Amino acid sequence: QEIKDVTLRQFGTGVSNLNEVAQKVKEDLGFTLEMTALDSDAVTQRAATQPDSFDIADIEYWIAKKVWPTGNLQAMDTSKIANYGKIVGIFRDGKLTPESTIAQGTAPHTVGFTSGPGGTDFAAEETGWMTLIPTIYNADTLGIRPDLIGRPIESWTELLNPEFAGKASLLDISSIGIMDAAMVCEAMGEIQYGDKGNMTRDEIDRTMAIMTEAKRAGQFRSFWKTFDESVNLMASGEVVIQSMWSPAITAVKSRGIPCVYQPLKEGYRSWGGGIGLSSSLSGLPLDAAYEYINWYLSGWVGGFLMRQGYYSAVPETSKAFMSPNEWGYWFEGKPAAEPISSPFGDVLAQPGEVRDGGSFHERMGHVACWNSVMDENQYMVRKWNEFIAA
Amino acid sequence: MRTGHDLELVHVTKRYGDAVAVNDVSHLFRGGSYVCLLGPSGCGKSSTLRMIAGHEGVSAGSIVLHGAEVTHLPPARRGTAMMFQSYALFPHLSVRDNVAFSLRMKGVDKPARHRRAGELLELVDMARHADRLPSQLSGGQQQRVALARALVTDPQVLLLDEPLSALDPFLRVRMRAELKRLQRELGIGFIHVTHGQDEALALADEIVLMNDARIEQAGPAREIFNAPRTEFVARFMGGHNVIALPQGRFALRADDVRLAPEGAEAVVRAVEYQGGHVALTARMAGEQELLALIPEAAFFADPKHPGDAVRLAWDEGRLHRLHA
Amino acid sequence: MRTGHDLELVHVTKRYGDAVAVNDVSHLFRGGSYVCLLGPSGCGKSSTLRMIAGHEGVSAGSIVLHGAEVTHLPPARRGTAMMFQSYALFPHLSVRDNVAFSLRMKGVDKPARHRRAGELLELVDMARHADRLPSQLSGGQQQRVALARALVTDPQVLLLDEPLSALDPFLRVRMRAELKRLQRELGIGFIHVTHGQDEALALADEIVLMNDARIEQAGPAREIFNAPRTEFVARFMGGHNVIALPQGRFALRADDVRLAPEGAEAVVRAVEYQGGHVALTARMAGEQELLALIPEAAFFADPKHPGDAVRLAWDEGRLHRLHA
Amino acid sequence: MTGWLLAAPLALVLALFLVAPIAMIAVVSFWTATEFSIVPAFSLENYQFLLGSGVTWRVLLNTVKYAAITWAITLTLGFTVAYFLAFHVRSQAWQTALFLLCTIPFWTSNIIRMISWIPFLGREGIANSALLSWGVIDQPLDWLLFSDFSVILAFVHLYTLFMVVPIFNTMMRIDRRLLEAASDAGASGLQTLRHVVLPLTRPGIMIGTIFVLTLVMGDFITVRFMSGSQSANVGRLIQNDIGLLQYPSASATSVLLLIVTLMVIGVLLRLVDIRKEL
Amino acid sequence: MDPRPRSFYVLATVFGLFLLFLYGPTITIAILSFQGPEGGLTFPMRGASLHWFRDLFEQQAVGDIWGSFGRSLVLGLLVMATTVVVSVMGGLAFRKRFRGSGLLFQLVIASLVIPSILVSLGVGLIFTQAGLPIHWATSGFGAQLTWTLPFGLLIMFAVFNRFDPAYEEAARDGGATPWQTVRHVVLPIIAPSLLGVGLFGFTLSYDEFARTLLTSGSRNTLPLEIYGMTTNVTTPVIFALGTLTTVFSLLVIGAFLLTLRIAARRRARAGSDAGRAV
Ligand SMILES: Nc1ncnc2c1ncn2[C@@H]1O[C@H](COP(=O)(O)OP(=O)(O)OP(=O)(O)O)[C@@H](O)[C@H]1O
Ligand SMILES: Nc1ncnc2c1ncn2[C@@H]1O[C@H](COP(=O)(O)OP(=O)(O)OP(=O)(O)O)[C@@H](O)[C@H]1O
Ligand SMILES: [Mg+2]
Ligand SMILES: [Mg+2]
Repeated sequence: QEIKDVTLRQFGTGVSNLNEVAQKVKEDLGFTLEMTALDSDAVTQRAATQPDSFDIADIEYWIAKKVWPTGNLQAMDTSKIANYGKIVGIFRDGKLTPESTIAQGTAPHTVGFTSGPGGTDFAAEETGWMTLIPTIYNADTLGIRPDLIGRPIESWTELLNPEFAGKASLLDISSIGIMDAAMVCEAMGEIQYGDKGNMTRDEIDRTMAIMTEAKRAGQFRSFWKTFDESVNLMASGEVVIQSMWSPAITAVKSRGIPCVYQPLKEGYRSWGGGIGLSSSLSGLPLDAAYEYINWYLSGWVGGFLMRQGYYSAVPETSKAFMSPNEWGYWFEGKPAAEPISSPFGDVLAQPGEVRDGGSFHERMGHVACWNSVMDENQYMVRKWNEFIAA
Repeated sequence: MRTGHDLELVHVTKRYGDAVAVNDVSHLFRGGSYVCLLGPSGCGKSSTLRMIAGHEGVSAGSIVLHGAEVTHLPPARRGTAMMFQSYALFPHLSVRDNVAFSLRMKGVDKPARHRRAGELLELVDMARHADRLPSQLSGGQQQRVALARALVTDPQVLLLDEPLSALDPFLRVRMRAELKRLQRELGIGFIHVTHGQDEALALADEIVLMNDARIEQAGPAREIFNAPRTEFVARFMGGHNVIALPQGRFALRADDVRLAPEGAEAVVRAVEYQGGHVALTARMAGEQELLALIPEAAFFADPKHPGDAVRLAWDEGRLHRLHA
Repeated sequence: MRTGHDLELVHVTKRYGDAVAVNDVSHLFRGGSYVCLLGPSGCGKSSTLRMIAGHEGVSAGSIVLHGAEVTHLPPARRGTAMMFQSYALFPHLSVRDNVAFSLRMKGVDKPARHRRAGELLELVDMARHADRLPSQLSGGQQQRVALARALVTDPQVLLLDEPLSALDPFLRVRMRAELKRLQRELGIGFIHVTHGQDEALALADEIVLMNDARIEQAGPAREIFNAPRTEFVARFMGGHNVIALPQGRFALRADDVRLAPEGAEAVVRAVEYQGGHVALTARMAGEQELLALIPEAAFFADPKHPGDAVRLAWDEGRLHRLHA
Repeated sequence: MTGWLLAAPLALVLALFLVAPIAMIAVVSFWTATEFSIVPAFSLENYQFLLGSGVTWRVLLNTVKYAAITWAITLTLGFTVAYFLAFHVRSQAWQTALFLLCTIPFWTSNIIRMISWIPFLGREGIANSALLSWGVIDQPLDWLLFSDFSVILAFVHLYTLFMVVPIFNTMMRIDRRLLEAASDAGASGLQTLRHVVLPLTRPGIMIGTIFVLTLVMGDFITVRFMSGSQSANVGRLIQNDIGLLQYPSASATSVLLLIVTLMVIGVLLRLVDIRKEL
Repeated sequence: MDPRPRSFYVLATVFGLFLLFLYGPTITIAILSFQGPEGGLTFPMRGASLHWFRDLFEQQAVGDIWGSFGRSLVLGLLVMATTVVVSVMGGLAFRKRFRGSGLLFQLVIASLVIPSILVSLGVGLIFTQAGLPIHWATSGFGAQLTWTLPFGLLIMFAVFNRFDPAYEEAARDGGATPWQTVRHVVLPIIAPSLLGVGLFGFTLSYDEFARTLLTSGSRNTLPLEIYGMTTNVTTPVIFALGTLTTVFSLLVIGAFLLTLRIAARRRARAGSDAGRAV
């Protein structure tokens, strides 16, 4: 049996589960990658409950916190990862630069390592056995329609500003949504959290009470659950301010609709994704999977993702797959020298424009918290459910 | 002699698309008389009746009731009432409510309309069953309820479309006597559609025999039976032979044919016992078949069987000349 | 005198749950004769026929055909064939295939079964229409096909359930003559269910009159008509009066009653013209109603109307004593 | 015996895929869950939380509200359409053609039919643009989309046919002579409708009602899409729980929904004998 | 023709509006699917092209439309065949009473009225608890049957209610065995209805969303894929897909009607009077 006969089944959210990647894998490595895209709840569900339905899970770190203890994924030997040493610090010791402070929430490095092969625990430091290989991450903030708002937006509090009643939106993924809500409540000065990534029941109750009240008052136009929903809401003018993901803003802009990824004084809420391997994977397919991971980190995918506005776990390797103009615009926060276009050919920025939020370090250095799973997760989930149903 | 409520059809035509169901029919239905509309299937009887009732538009011509043109009036304002072929009783209403239906539509209050319904149910001897649903009644009982319902509006003319066809033969004979009695007691006109000759003969003061969208012959029952104008009438009414002679075609009543030693030679084809009579079909020379209705006693004194040779005779005077 | 294929019912009973549809009936149907099962609706005629055919199980008793017990044989192995009330021709098969159906089930090859079907279609004069579908035939034509289909298995007894009821009166008379002719030509037994007395009288060698799940009287048509055993038979066959006298109840044929100057006093209630005769109903003293069948000529020489006083007379010798 | 043999496959399918799953739900509703798996331990916690939360009752009420409003509208609309087809269209060919015309959209994916309202009703959708350009309004109407209005609209759009078909079916079986008898009795069109057609159409109405109520009460995606997740019904509650892997809690809510549905339908089934009406 | 009453025009207008209401969204998306390459999900149109249809046949950014279409097609055919066979058997069984027939009938009705998501949830739970793989062809297939079988069976009830038992008696009289009776008489006579059951089974399955949601396993059926696309796709390609599925449905109905037509014509030809004097 040859490696090119191998078929690996990967699933994940639409963000990174792109068919272009599968195509390129076929070209570069010869084997077949089958992609299934789901929303993040479905992703969690499948990773946690149907280990036989996939070989590769493309999931987020906070999801890993739920999934890893089930033993559905296997630990990965970092010695087999060629570019392990070049992975940014966030995913290894949690620090972007040696002097960075670690943000609240489920920072990727806290769930990035396990004690060894077969481990279902999390290790506090690098052990040589990774739970997920980081692939993609970003810092999120509010997206706005400057043309419809017409004034500067500086704080998370604006999300609940009655000025935008019926024109605001929030994402309906409990673990992330509650963080955005917490950012808002904290900015409003209503609640002071111990750790937004690990709230107490009381904090949860108070947060949800504020949000529920806003919802009843008709603050929200809609909730969204996937990337493209948020794009559609913004692009169609249904919503002028909402929690949003950076590439989603890129997508809105690519339609010629003004949209700003608004840096806020309270900082960003950040997330990171990675690839995990099914515990049932072994032999040739496992080798293929490692080959795939090494290929993933070798730059092409990184470039592909960075040109959409995400960050690569190994930015250095991606640089080779981007023009200096692109690298400057996307990574270094420099004004574009020539028009910037997405991998799909849409023009995203004209010469002279600067990326919202500035450079990589500017952004990732202002992370206020990470997407996370709390100890009171189940309670939070129920409360969130109530909030959605309220 | 015309009484109150004559009904007149004046050059009435009914077309369905290209097909002509009733073709330029004119006829005067005398008030207070029992008229049977008789004819083979599809000849236009129901269409005629339904035009009179107002359930079918008139393509051409007009309908005049008691001197007033009613051609375009809605059914309820014509002074006619209709009794439908399979009665069309409202299945969800009790017998009483069925009968009282049109009073309810008029806004008559409950006690009054129930009283009136009760009277009519008495008339048709159904008062006992006033609380039943139609599905709990036998065919004959349903028929009476339908009658009561039609009569509750005090119509000048009652229209009946094959009112007896859903009953078994035994009941049919009984119910037709009741219909006749009722008509005489009420003194209003009945127009009754049927395709049974015996029914028409038994009931009708006047028979209107239709064929092929036209009236073939109209007149008192006895006249139709004894003096059929055309071969069609003679054949349709039954009990007649049609004989082709050099002088033309003639009708000869079957009960005028007898077995006689000196008659025409013939071979028996079929023998049918009919109670008081025996119907004997025999073939004469020239393929002419002749039906003879022979009194039982006479026949069984010397019974014949199919294949036997017989001689048939009749009085020349009983031959009745046909027009077509 | 018994010919080949006698059919005998021995204490046959049919129950549907608690209801008894056929109650301990025994009868011998002579081979080769035309028997009519007659009776009012619901008396058990169809149930009896369907037990003979094998389409209905027998609750008690047995059925013997030509000396062999067939009570529990499947329909096709009894030597009987059935013609259904509304013919039940297979709508998806052509006339030819309908007739050939049972041969096909037996595995007869196509040419052979088509040849045989062709013969039977000749017999009923339907060969021209062999390729049609049943829906493309008129009622009378369908009836003939049904007949051919039933006969294709060479049955010893043909069972017919109201074969004529779907036809209009005109056609009914024609088709019944054909049935009779065919039976005579084939020489097999026909058992024909009907609720029309005239039909039974016209066709039957023997009439079996049922009432209330039992046989009320059985015998040749003339015997049933002339010598009804019970009041029920007399009334059901029609044309009879039932008179209560101190000595008992008697049947008196209506055509034996005449208008005469010296008879019993009565008041005319109803007059029905019947073609050759007039049926006159009159009420005598003591509520006794009497039906008189008076020849047309005699009646119209001195017509009577409802309400007129008349005198009715009859020969004492014509009174026929009833048993119940 | 043969009856059982013939019915066996049906019984088997229903036993495996209906009875067992529902029983499973009932059992699981007493289990507990961790974040990613369910734990078979008896607990009333799910019900305590469910029945103790005001939201549950509000959502239940909302579910019933959607069902009731949708029912009223689909009934009125469905009855009118069926009435037109059955009694006002004269030729049978036209009847069949128009009826088919009504059923064709039914063969298109429900989800696509649903989301196709969005370009229509949005703030910058066709409806608003048209109204704006005609000068009927000077502000886009927000309540056209992501509101109870849009939810009900989508329900009506999706499910009216389920009313039309059974009602049309019963109406077609009403003997036309009954209508003539009514007009003979002097009933006006409305009186005929009220006193003859309506009572005789009742079985069809009941069957249509059963369809619409079950579909609306069990729905979860129409509410999600058309309300922009701003409203909820019980189905949404269940789906949220499922999405969050809270199967026991989802099961408990399911049991609640099942009980409510079966109660409503049970009452309706007492009023109509489905087998007889077919 | 008689003049139409005024109510006719009122009702005809209502009916026309109803049709517009039914078709409006479908037509909207049909138009939008011809957007130019720059066009978005809403009006105004930016150019007109077949771009999005072409796009549909190319690799999508996410998902696998044609794979899921293929799965839906196969699943639809499977469900269709099973539904026809099981419903006919069930229909035959229910013509006589048998032990438990009442209970089974109630189960059938329950299957019809129990909200889809409960079945989906229950089947999913059972399969995971029993350690069976969840797959569209096993759990998905079974869950869909609980929806198509009641419909199939109810249609069969309607068919057999109108089926004259005299046909079978006539067949038995002709010596047909029970199997021959079914094969040569019952099935051919009810064949057109069977086509109907099949068509119904296929479309119900092909369009089924809720019952497949938790029972399809790792591979999506078309409705699930479309559901995914509604949240994952931001281009008119989804409208192109909608238009195409509608066209596909129309083709299926067309094929069905054509089959009926041809069958009817073939029968009629067998015994036409053409060219023959009567
Ligand atoms: N609604 C209709 N549309 C088209 N043709 C019709 C319609 N009603 C009747 N006809 C045709 O008009 C002709 C006369 O029909 P009508 O019902 O008056 O006959 P009929 O004498 O009552 O027959 P039957 O004894 O069978 O009831 C027939 O050829 C029939 O086919
Ligand atoms: N399948 C059945 N189940 C229950 N009762 C039945 C069934 N078939 C017939 N009966 C009852 O048995 C009795 C006799 O019925 P049968 O059909 O033999 O009467 P019939 O003489 O043929 O009547 P008709 O002239 O109306 O056809 C009736 O009371 C009828 O209601
Ligand atoms: Mg008629
Ligand atoms: Mg009978």
